Amino acid sequence: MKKIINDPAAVVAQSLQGMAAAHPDVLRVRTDPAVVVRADAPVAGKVAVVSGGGSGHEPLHGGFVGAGMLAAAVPGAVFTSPTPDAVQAAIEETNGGAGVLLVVKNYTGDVLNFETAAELAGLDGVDVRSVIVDDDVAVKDSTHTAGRRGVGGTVLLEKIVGAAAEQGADLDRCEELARRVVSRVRSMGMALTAPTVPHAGQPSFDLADGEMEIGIGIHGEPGRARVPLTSADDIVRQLLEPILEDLPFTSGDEVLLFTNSMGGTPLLELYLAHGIAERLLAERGIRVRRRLVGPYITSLEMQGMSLTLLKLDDELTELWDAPVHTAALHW
Amino acid sequence: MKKIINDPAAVVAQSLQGMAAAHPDVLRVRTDPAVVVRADAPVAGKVAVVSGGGSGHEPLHGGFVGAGMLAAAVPGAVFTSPTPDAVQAAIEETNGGAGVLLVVKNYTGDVLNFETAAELAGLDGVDVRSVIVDDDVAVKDSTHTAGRRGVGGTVLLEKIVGAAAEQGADLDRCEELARRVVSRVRSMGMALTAPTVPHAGQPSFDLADGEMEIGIGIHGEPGRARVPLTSADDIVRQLLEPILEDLPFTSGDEVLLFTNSMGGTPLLELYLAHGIAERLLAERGIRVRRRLVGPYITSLEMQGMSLTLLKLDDELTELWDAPVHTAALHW
Amino acid sequence: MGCTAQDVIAALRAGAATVTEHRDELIELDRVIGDADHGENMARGFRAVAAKIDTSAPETPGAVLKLCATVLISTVGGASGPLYGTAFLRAAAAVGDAPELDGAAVAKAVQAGLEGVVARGRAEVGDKTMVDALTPAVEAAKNAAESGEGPAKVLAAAAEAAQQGAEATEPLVARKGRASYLGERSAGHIDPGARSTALLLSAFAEAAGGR
Amino acid sequence: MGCTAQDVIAALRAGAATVTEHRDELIELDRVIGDADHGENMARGFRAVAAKIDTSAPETPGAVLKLCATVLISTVGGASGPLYGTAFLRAAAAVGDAPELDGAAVAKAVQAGLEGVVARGRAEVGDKTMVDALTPAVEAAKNAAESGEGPAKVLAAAAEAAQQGAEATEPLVARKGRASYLGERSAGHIDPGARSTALLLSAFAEAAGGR
Ligand SMILES: Nc1ncnc2c1ncn2[C@@H]1O[C@H](COP(=O)(O)OP(=O)(O)O)[C@@H](O)[C@H]1O
Ligand SMILES: Nc1ncnc2c1ncn2[C@@H]1O[C@H](COP(=O)(O)OP(=O)(O)O)[C@@H](O)[C@H]1O
Ligand SMILES: [Mg+2]
Ligand SMILES: [Mg+2]
Ligand SMILES: [Mg+2]
Ligand SMILES: [Mg+2]
Repeated sequence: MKKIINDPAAVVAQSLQGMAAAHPDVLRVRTDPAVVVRADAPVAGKVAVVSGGGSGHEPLHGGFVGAGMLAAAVPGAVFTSPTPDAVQAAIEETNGGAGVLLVVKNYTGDVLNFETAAELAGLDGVDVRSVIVDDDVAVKDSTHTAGRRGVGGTVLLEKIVGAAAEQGADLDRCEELARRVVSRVRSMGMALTAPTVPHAGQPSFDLADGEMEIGIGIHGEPGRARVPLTSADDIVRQLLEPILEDLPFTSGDEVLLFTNSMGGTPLLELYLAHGIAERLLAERGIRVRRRLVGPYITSLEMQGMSLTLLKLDDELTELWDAPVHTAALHW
Repeated sequence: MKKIINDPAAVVAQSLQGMAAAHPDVLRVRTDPAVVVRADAPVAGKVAVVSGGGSGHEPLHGGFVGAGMLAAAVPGAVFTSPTPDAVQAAIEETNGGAGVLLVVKNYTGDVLNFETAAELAGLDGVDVRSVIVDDDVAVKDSTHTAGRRGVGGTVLLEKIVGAAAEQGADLDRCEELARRVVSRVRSMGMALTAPTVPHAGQPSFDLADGEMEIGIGIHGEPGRARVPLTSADDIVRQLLEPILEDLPFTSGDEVLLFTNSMGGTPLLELYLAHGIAERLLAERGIRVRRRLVGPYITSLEMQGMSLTLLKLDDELTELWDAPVHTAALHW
Repeated sequence: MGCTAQDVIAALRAGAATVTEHRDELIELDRVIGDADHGENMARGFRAVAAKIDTSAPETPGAVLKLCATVLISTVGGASGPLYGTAFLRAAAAVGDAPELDGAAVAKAVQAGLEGVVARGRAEVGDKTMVDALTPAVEAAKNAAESGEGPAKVLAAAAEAAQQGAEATEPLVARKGRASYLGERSAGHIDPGARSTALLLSAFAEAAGGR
Repeated sequence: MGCTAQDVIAALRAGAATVTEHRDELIELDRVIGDADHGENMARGFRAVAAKIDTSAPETPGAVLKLCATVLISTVGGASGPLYGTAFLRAAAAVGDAPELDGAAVAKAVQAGLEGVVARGRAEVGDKTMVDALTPAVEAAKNAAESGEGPAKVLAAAAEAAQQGAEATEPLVARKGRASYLGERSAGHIDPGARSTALLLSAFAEAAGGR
């Protein structure tokens, strides 16, 4: 295992220390349990949008804490959802009296731990709502299974709902907006290499030269299928088509296109893939109105990418454009 | 070789297409020769700060094109400095009548190609100056050698001088500021893995498990020494000490600390390393007034990091804080 | 003959020892069809349980189980944290404040644990989860208790059935938990949570029999 | 007997063929002590030279060399682009507008090329660069020309000396170019630019002798 770390068990805590040092104007880090909180929390009278999950997906979620996006992020151990008491601590730190919206990626662990925290905070009289993000079209949706994973759509949702909260939207409206984003966003990812979880010490899967995993998530779980590594043109097509079919997205739609690196794929390749996606969408008459390109929801050092498409309307577009002041997104 | 590309020979051109698609409000891309130009260039009456070099270091330099930073970036083939005609094209596209400052990283190829372009543009009556960045303390400085490499300091210089140009500083002042930054900035890097140049198809060097290269540059050249992989605490110390000794930086100094990922090192590790650097500097009485943490000058997918320290004064600090509107830096 | 608070504490210590010992095996099982953290999660949680037991001294079996539950909930995270946490919480509720547990009480506790896991995780037998280990364990424990066996034998029967249940997850296609994302590719591997359930019950049985 | 524009064109075509053929070898040499692009740079540049020669038809040896220079300068980049470009530019200047080159003119052209490289790159013999191949090549070419040899023999002498010079870079510690960043670790490897110089001269010699 090749990593710049000290003790594998201390990675998350030590990384949070560094993050706090790097962004004193944006956020603060509270420890035991660990929570990343925006510097000026709680903001009186505003809804606090709170998210979290296992670490290893940086900048998600801590990098999105700050004005116009998340009030707090709850980082678990690497790839392990945080415990309810950590989520409760985040709720306590950020509740400004207007309620708290929990943004939960649809993984059994996240759902259960956040649910428990919401219940407990509800008992304390805090108005807490949860929205579950499940945008990964690689996973067949079914009531008999754990359902789809929450992936890239989470970033877009956090930005948009965070902007609404910053503008003073109440909890009902924030919740409605969040559900609207969930209903209009779809993603799919692929990997060229596997990540190595620090406490595991070896790659999460073994992939031969000339192979790729298609339909992967963000936790180093293998994907739906192992297929031969092909050209960027073909890879982008393999990611985009299931997304377009699923919602579906059709000619005339206006979208936000989010081309995401899983961590190890450099910008040189990512922009190349983004250009292909733009071209394929143009060919289908789908208009890309906004875009986000970069490593925003990652899986440690995994090489690979995901595409996320959000069907925009004017309101979502305005909220996307609204100012944001976080470590990872800033405009 | 595992990359999301089509033809290795077309990587840079296709990547630039995607970049243009991704950031229409910030930049445009001109082809044959390839130049990334800020959307509103030429800006009349303002100095154009232009940089460039081999591709594969993204977001450097194209990601720094835009208001408050670079007027243009000239991307060569991967790890190959661009040709003089490309630099000339950038000068033509951006010269707003107040002259052009070329920011050149100190590599033989970059120096020769930019020098030639400057000469030719000078013949056309454009006031062109060049500043050479050579901040890498891993390389022994000597008049008998190629001298030190330009690395992380380049990013800081481009931001600071770009801000001055945006504020209307004249060419003399931009040049003076650039030289001031060069005289006050030092860097050092290390690698856990090697990058793979697309047209070469195999890693630039072979590094066993449990080994790291210390004193590397940004082109996949091996470093000064191959040593056992140690703890993050020790790695950061090995990078920081030669930097501190070189300038030297001493107690009471105020600095900008730039903790840079070489591409493949995830934020989780990078923040961890950043926290250690902050602590070591605090122990020495050096005050970190500003910081930049992320993958800003990379070497394709190489895992590793570099540290850059810039001795600040009030003027440099103000220019660092000034607004910037590029693909990679935005505030 | 019955199982006291001290016995439950000893059982949990044995459980902590076994998940620590099998940490890498559980990580490896989870690496193949999940996210490579189950062994780390269980080791972290039970290390905390063992530490907490050392400093507090709950006086009834139920209080010990409840303490274990709350420590697991606040230290494990992931899917297994709330699931095991709820299992121990329900087991605690099932045994009430009895000072000693007989075989029947132990069997009831195991059953309450399963019900807790199902209530939270909504998995059915055959979904390739810890439910596939717990369900036969409940059945075996009940039969042993009905034959008049004491805690040690009841737990031994449960452990054996759980291990068989865990092994039987191997050919299954997962429908719950992280392995479900793999679809057909999840077949051919034992579920890590089912395996940890079998390991824990086996450690409890040994501790109970070792008096 | 003398070397015409057509001969120079043929020599450059042979040069293009040889750097294409040895592209991977040059990449590998540069990978070990540089940045793995020298073979790609040379192949790209000379491919462009060959293409340009096909479409334009310079009428003197000097004009061919100048065309080669400008194409290299605008397509190679890196350190080798301006260095080789300047070499050919100076060679072109040295031969003026003579319609044919004899052995002495060829030797003067090689010498002018070296002077161009040194003027731009400021490397000395022993710095582990293409100068280490060109310097003995100039000496050998001059001797051959002084013995009255024609272009083919002059180039053959230059090529052989260049190859020896290239091989002699192996033990050297680089002081110029990218390999200098490696310090002592640069020893033990042949300099890629010295090797490409030897390859080009050898192709030129063969083309000149092959009439
Ligand atoms: N819905 C569920 N019901 C019962 N058990 C489940 C469920 N989801 C997951 N599990 C169990 O949890 C185990 C995984 O635990 P762990 O790896 O610690 O958490 P995570 O899946 O969040 O990484 C699985 O092997 C499975 O036995
Ligand atoms: N200052 C110099 N003088 C002469 N030759 C040099 C000098 N610097 C580099 N070279 C030559 O250039 C070669 C490298 O060329 P190339 O790999 O194409 O460019 P780069 O080093 O920019 O990647 C070296 O092997 C060396 O022979
Ligand atoms: Mg997990
Ligand atoms: Mg190069
Ligand atoms: Mg797991
Ligand atoms: Mg090179």
